[in-house]
Amino acid sequence: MTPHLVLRVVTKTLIHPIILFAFYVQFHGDFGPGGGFQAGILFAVAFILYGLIFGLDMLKKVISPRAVQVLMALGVLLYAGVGYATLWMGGAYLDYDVLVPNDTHNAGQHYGILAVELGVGITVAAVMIGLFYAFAGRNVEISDEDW
Amino acid sequence: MSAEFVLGHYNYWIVVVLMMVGLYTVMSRGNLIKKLVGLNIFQTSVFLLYISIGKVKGATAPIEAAGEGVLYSNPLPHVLILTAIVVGVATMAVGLAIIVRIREAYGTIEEDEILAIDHKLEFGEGVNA
Amino acid sequence: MLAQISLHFPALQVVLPLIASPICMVLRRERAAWGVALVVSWASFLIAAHLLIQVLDEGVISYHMGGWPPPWGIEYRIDALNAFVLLLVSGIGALVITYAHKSVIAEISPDNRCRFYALFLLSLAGLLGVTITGDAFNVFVFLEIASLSTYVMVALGAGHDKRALSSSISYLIAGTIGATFFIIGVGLLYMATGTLNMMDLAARIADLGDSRTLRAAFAFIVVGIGLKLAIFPLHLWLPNAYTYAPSVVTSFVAATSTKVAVYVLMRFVFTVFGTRFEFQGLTLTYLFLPLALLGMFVPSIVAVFQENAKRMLAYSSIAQIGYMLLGISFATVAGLSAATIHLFNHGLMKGTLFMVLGAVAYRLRSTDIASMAGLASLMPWTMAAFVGGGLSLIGVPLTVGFISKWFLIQAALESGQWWIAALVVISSLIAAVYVWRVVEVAYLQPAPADSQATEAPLSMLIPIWVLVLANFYFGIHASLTTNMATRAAEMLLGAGT
Amino acid sequence: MTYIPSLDMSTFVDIILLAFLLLSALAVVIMRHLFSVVMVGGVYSLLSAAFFVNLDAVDVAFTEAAVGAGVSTVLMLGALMLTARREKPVTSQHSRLPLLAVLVTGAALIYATFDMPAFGDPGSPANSYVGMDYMERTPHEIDVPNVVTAVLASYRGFDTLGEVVVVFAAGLGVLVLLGMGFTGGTAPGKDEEDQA
Repeated sequence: MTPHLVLRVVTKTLIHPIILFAFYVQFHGDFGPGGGFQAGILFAVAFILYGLIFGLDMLKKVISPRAVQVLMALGVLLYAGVGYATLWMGGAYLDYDVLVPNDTHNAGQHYGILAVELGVGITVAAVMIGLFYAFAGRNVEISDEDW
Repeated sequence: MSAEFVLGHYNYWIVVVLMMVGLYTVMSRGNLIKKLVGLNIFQTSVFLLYISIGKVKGATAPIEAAGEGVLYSNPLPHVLILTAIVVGVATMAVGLAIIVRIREAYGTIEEDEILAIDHKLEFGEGVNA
Repeated sequence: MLAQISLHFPALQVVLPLIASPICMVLRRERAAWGVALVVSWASFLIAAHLLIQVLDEGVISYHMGGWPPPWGIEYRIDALNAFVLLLVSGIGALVITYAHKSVIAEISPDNRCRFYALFLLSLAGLLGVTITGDAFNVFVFLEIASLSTYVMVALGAGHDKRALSSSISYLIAGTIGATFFIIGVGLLYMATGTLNMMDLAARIADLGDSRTLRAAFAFIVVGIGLKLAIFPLHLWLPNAYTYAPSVVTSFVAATSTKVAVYVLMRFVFTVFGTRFEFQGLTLTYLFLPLALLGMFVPSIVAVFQENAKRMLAYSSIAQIGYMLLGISFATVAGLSAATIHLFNHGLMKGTLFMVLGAVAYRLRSTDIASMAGLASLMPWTMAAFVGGGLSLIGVPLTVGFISKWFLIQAALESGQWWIAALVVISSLIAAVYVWRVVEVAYLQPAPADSQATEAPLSMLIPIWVLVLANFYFGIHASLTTNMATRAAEMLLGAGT
Repeated sequence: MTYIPSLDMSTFVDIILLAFLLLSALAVVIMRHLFSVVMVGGVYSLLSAAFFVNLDAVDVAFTEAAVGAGVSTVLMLGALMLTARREKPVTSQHSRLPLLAVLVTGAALIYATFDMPAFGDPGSPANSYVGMDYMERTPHEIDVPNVVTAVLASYRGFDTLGEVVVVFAAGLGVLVLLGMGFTGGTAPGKDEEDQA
């Protein structure tokens, strides 16, 4: 990587607000537009931006490909796991009401939605970073003259 | 055909034309990347159709913060299309990964050239793994 | 406790393989992943068997996902028809997984073996999800889970032959166009009725009668499923995908995925649109019937001229879809039961035959008919299983194939079309020709002197022979399947009115 | 009360956006430089996102902008780097059968539109049944302001589980096909068996 100073400085300042915004979108999805999918992509964007500017090897130090794979699986396990939890607590699959029984304020629904949205966010972010690793890790075969 | 009828249906007509442009690109082009772009346009146009179904004139987004007596658009098509968008990009990613492998194995991503190589493998040099 | 759990079997049927998939993916040892897949797929089969018994005893089971009643929530709805299909899919899945271990080691690179089982479970969960659901949009989502994992599994054949890649991309493009047509159709249905639940759709369509929007919805859903199903002129993706996919994948996909598509077609045409939807009758008589007849003959004849046994059976599969379509096109109880019986039976036959070819590929590294010379003396049990499956495919008495053809012929005669009955018999003779080609080479030609092939390992032979015996068992005790199929057919034709 | 469509600001914006969508779709068919094709494809997605905002589908617009215009375009560009830059010209016989198929399909859809409820009709079947019931039920059954989130994560939460699994399947699939280049993945150099 040639030292593109401006790019590096701008990237470093951008990454934090992006991650912050991702958190906002993740946890504010009940109230405004957004939710796990959009947040997951924003998370991934922060990492991918880092990888683009500082190189794949640096990104690998931040998050290893193995960790990405585990996170991919973890998100699905979390989402499906909430369903198993509701089964365990005596409700139908994904019936969040049983998470907080005898409640009139729908707390069960809130916790359930929060948990599954988190699962969505984790899987989406991990898959997007995984896609970046997969495509960027491949050798470029054709010369730039073809452009 | 009255003006009201046209106003009430032009949206669907244009969306149909868009879908068909996408579908035509998929079916007629031999370049695999271009096929996928066509597929993307085809699918996105279907999303336009769904969202058009749920539109209520003079309404606002289905987020219940606007107070009493406000008209909302139909949230169900939005939910379905959120799912469909994600399914679409997932298919795209897998398709592109296969295309990258094809390019590495065949040296081309043009359908007719790939078919020619396949044909040669089948009948020409008697290659069988 | 068990009674408590069994209430949730409809959900577990799908979410058990679903949650096992990410677990398999993160495992590092191939044996462990295989073990997880094995346990889960057999559990899935037991659940399906339990559901089938429950449906036969107590009638339709309705399960509300998330506790939300339909049409607001997603309903799982199990009746005689889909309980039957669930049993087929999960049964084949369990047998193929049992058989898979050695074949996967031989055909798939070490890095990808755990991931292969993860993909396999996804595909199983997807197919089960499509079958069990009572929600039109949910069908699309699970169809895509099944399809996406299948595209990748087909592409995995590239370790052996790079043509797996080009087959996979054609499959992906055809499959995605099909899925998109399907959601256009579902969108039009939603536009006309405002609901997505199948039973609710059926009730509202019956009230609406006929409209252009509904007709277009019908056409798009039929074409969309037709692409996934490889109905005769829409079949171009199928032969290559089946030929170049790894053996395990071909065995599973050939025996299940087109069957599930046939099920979805029946479900939409009869349950959702119902017999009172006039456009349906026209389509069945003037579109399905001719396509079914063409499909019975053209691909069969093409199959006769194939050099590769896998490709030959792939063409044969397209022809068999013709039989199912033929049964559907009669729109009578006899016709639909024939289609349902053949759906089940064809799963058994093709499962057997493709698993045999997988065992052959395991020893010979090839499935060319020419390379199978004298194989009967080297792999007697394997080739005997091929003969068993082949007899069933032709439709010889005492096999399930005979039951299928018998019901189909009766359905044709009942609708007063004796010439169709004759055509069914003639097309069976073509099947005899291509099955004979393999048998001739394997039994009558001498084996090459340097051949190292030995009998397939027991872990492969046992699942194969379980299926072979099933081909005969259900051929002799035919009432088991035919009663269920008749019940399913009566339900399909009754629900729409 | 019957609904009579009329021209207002939102409808006007709608017409303009559809015109631009049409232009970019046609541009994709005509152009042969793949970089431009992909970029115009991205523009198409972005225009769709604007269209969704105009039709009150803000969540969908957000996702389409992030996924369609963002992720898809980046993936396409990434794939272009590894494949080719230009498309071969297409012969006219090649496009005759597709043209026919597309015309027939399009005609079927246009035919379907004649019985469709008017665009924006609050009394259409779609807008007066299940979808609108969610607006009524969400405040007391789930109690989150964004009804799209409520339907997505709870009423149709199982669909969304399916959707996450689709994303997972795609990630798994790409991993199987391309590897991640490093630990535990298939390294790019390891594919020599394909070349054989």
